[in-house]
Amino acid sequence: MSSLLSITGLNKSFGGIKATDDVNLDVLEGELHAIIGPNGAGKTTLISQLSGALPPDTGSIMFNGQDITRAPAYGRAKLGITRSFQITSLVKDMSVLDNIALAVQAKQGHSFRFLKPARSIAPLRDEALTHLDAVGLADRADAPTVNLSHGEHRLMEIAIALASDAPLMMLDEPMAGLGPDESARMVTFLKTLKGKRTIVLIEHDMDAVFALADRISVLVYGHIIATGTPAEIRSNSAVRQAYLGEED
Amino acid sequence: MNKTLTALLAATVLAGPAFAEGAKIGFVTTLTTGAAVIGNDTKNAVDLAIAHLGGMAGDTPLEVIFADDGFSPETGKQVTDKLVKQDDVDFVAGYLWSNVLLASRKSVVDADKFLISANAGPSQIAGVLCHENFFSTSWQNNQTPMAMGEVLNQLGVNSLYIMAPNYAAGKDMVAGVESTFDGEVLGTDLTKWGADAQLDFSAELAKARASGAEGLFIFYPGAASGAFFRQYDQLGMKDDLPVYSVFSVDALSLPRFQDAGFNAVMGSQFTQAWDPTLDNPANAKFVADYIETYGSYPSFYAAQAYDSINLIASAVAAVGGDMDDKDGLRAALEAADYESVRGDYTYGNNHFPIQNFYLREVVEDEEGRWTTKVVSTVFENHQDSFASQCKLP
Amino acid sequence: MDYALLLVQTLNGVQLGLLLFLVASGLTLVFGILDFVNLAHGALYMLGAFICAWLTLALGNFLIAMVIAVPVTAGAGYLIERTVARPLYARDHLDQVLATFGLILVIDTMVHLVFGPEGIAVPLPAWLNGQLDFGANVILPTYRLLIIGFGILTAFGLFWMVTYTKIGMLIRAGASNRTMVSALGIDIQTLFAFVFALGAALAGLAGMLISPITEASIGMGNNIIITAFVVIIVGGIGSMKGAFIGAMLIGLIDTLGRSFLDTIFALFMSPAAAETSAPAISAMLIYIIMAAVLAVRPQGLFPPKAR
Amino acid sequence: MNRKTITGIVLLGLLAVLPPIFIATGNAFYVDLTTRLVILAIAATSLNLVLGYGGLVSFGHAAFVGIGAYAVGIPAYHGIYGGGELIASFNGFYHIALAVILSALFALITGAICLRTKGVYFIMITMAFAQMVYYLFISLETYGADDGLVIDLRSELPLVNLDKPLQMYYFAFVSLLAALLIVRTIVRSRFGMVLQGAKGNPERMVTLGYNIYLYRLAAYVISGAMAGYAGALLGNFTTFISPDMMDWHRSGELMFMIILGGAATTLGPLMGSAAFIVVEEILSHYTVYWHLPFGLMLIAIVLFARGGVMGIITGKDKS
Repeated sequence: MSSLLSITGLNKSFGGIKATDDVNLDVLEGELHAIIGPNGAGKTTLISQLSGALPPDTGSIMFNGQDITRAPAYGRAKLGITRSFQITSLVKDMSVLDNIALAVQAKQGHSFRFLKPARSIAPLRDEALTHLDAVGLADRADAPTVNLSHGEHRLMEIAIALASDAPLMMLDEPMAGLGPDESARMVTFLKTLKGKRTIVLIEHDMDAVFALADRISVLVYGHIIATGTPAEIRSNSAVRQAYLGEED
Repeated sequence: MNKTLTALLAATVLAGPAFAEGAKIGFVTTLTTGAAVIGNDTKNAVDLAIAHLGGMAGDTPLEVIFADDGFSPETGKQVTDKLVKQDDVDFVAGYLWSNVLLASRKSVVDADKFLISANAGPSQIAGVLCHENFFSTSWQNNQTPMAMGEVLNQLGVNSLYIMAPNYAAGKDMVAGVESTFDGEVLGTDLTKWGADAQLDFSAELAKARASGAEGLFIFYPGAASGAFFRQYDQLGMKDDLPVYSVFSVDALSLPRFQDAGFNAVMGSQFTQAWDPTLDNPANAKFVADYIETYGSYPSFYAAQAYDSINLIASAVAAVGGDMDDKDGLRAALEAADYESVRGDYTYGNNHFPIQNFYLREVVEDEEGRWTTKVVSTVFENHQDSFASQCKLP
Repeated sequence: MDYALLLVQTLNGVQLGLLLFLVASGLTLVFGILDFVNLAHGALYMLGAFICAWLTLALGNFLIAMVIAVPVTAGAGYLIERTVARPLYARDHLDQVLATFGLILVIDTMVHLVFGPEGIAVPLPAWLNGQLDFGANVILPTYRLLIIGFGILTAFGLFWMVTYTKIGMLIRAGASNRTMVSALGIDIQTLFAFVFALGAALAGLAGMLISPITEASIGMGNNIIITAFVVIIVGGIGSMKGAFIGAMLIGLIDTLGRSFLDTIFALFMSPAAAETSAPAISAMLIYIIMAAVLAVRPQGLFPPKAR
Repeated sequence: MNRKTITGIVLLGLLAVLPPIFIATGNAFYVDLTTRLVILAIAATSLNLVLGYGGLVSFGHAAFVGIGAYAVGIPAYHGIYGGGELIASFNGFYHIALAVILSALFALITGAICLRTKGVYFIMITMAFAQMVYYLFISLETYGADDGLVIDLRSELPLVNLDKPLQMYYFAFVSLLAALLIVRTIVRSRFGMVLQGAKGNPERMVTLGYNIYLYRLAAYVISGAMAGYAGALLGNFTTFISPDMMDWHRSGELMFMIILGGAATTLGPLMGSAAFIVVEEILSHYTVYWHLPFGLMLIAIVLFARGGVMGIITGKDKS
């Protein structure tokens, strides 16, 4: 398998603190690559640099053989990178369906259209409904987003990621704040996605990570100390010492 | 919301068209912002004039509706429109500010009403924009500074620096003094005017001093004059750059100068078409009753407003209250057959007064109040220089 | 080149700049820490001027009046904070703009009703009313020099307070991280009320200082508030240093523009046109500078550290 | 249909039939009042597109109105007094095109800069640009500078004679209907969905691949052009224009009208303008100090009635 996303020598510091320290990482096409690490290890900072929300100080990011280090955030999304947010990020005052439809619309790329009411465009609506159905929220389509529960918001995030049809999905803690049942539902769902999309998953729930990931990278103080299969990571002494040891 | 509109509608329908019984006068002046001090003075004078007339012009009752121009041409025009269309007045009088008058002129004359300026006298309305239904009870803007230019020549002032607000009247004042002044004008500063007028003149005064001029001519009506004289005094410029002003020292500013202990103004001279000491019965009555009623000397604004009501009343009486007799009213206005506080005057073809201009001086009256007296007559029966541009016969 | 004139005008510009700094510092404190857009800051400037002017006439001494008027204005600020500002902290800026816009109308009209429309001329003690002659045509009013001195003193005081005192530390912390301050167990409401009252006092102080020059007049606050906003936007909201440098920049540009622009314009247009356009263009200059600064640095020249 | 929409439609109906009744009953002045109301409603509706739906608090919209008004006044001035042969004209189509194009162009240039900033910086930089235009027109000696410019002859259009108050009114009223329809269509379109999405959550929209800067700029230009059109109407209606029209207070009033009527609703700006004009008219009838109750009302509405007049009518607090 070739690598879809290739990160070389990425650095980012805030003031004197190094949030990202010489990160080198290859995400292979089709794999589910989990990034784990203790709180404050710089996982979200890393995702933000990959999605373009934060510019890196040095280093390069290649996607599909293209240098995207300095590409604007919306440009990366167009190239096929999508992300979900650690803290749910939805358009709260719109309906559930509208949120998903905006993602479908973004993919279709015809948004400088001023005349036809968006809600009456069948292809937009229907596709959005399909994705809502996929995450089991079809019956809530017309509800205002604010009225949904936290768990449902997380599922909406996934539906949006699905709708964007991006080859690379970056999921920032999709299980955060979910109850055991909802977590299980999410894990099942992510399993069905495996192989269809390349996924970068940041997650604290170790059971979920080890159940889902093809490969795992461990980030500590902004530096990747190990990358490997779940089994390799389990047995890696440096990881056990730096990270897993604390978890127990 | 719709209830309010319905109510409004009902009210207007019930009220029906305003039926003219007697003569209606709309009086546009400034009742808000800092310039309201002038507006209130004119309002007092109008009230006094109505009281003196017993509310009647001959057998016809007079009604005055006041409107606030908010010191802005736009608002002034709006309230004028309302007076003309809603209140259906026969005369619109007042107008302190030349720019407000210029903005409102069309609304009044297009509706075939009479427009009586009690203060503003912009050059345009005296010249190309003159109109048969426009009359002034003040002066054309350029005249007073022309008189001052003449005084400067007599005093032997050879060079001048000029400061005035940047609006229609300010520009007329500058043009006026430049037209008669024989010496050299070394610099002119026009400063921001209106509700957000510039009141800190440090930069301009420094320039004036550095210019080396022998005199400083200024025009700052209302509150701005206080700020100006204060800063002029603080810079100690009295000895090296004497100030010559028009419309900047008046009965409104003098009591405040006195309160603030501002002695530099005592003895200062300026030109004007009216003074409280002018010796005629109408003026004596007006000044005495004004002081008695309101506790202070009337300003020239008040005098002109007082005149405007009396002029209107004379015309209304002449036609016996028939407000539809426009020609009769016009002829009566042109005759200016009333007791003006400035003494008798006649109208030129552009309906601006042909009148005297005096040099006035700040003095203390017997009760210790600061006021003015006439020093000399600068111009006799002076007509403005724009009358020739007016197409009226 | 007339160097004496240039020097006098520069000092005039510095004086205007310091006055602007007093207004802008209060605004930037309120804005930076409370995240509150207070359009009525200019109305407090006017209120301060009127209170002080009235007290001066009542007590017969400008300096004593000022000593009383500053805390009174702070009290007025506190009252406004309690009634209008506090419920709006959690709202968006639009609500704050509109409510304080209403506040301007209310305060302006109240002052008109209470003190009359004509404004109040403030007499100065004789020793302040004169001028100092430095020779070579450099003559400056004593009082303007006093404003310069007072402005510098207040600026130092503010910097000292913000940098070295406990309340200053809280203010700095509050500007960058509000939740942290409340997490530290500081009564954030009291801190906010204090900052608002301090801002009002600074605005009022500026109004008091200018009133012996321009008189206390209705609407005087509306002239300065927009300029003060320009100052803090150029300087970077919440930054005391930015407010100072922005104020000096705007003060100098405004004064020097008014002084020399007509001469420059007269080189390539008629003197009459130059006389009219020069003041307007110099008024435009400060907005052009603001647009230029924001086009290059959308957060202003000295944005405070990330929130 | 909810009460809100019904109230709005009733208001539109009243506006459609009232003016002839005003004339018939000899209250011509109220035609002026409603014309002003309708024109301001167009300006407020245009602002609502960016402020209500786009979440972009533009504090300088009066500048567009002013530019539109001068686009009528300046050609008319040259038409009468000569000079400027290139622009001298009384042709209404030319005036309107000029108003729309110039204000759109101004919106494009300033929007490109303003939209780089966020939050309060955006509020203030839009205001700064408006002040710039304000001072620019003050410096134009030929066109009256501070004193303003009297438009001696109105724009000439086929079929309508703007000198006739009723025709002027209905021309404005039809324009208002068009403006309402345009904004309603835009906000429901795909473009409008993106604009509203960018208001609700800009970060998310960027992540989806939207260059929200471009969408906002487009909305800003459309809004500016519409406000310019309103300005052209206003110039024709008042026949007097002055830099005062662009003062920041005027921009604040437009914002207030939207909040009063309810932002991000089709008829909100119209309701707000109506309430604003009527309240102003009633209060100023009773006292020259009407700014005091007006200001108190403004504060009270912001503090206690977030949904604006609409909120009061529907009896629901939007927050």
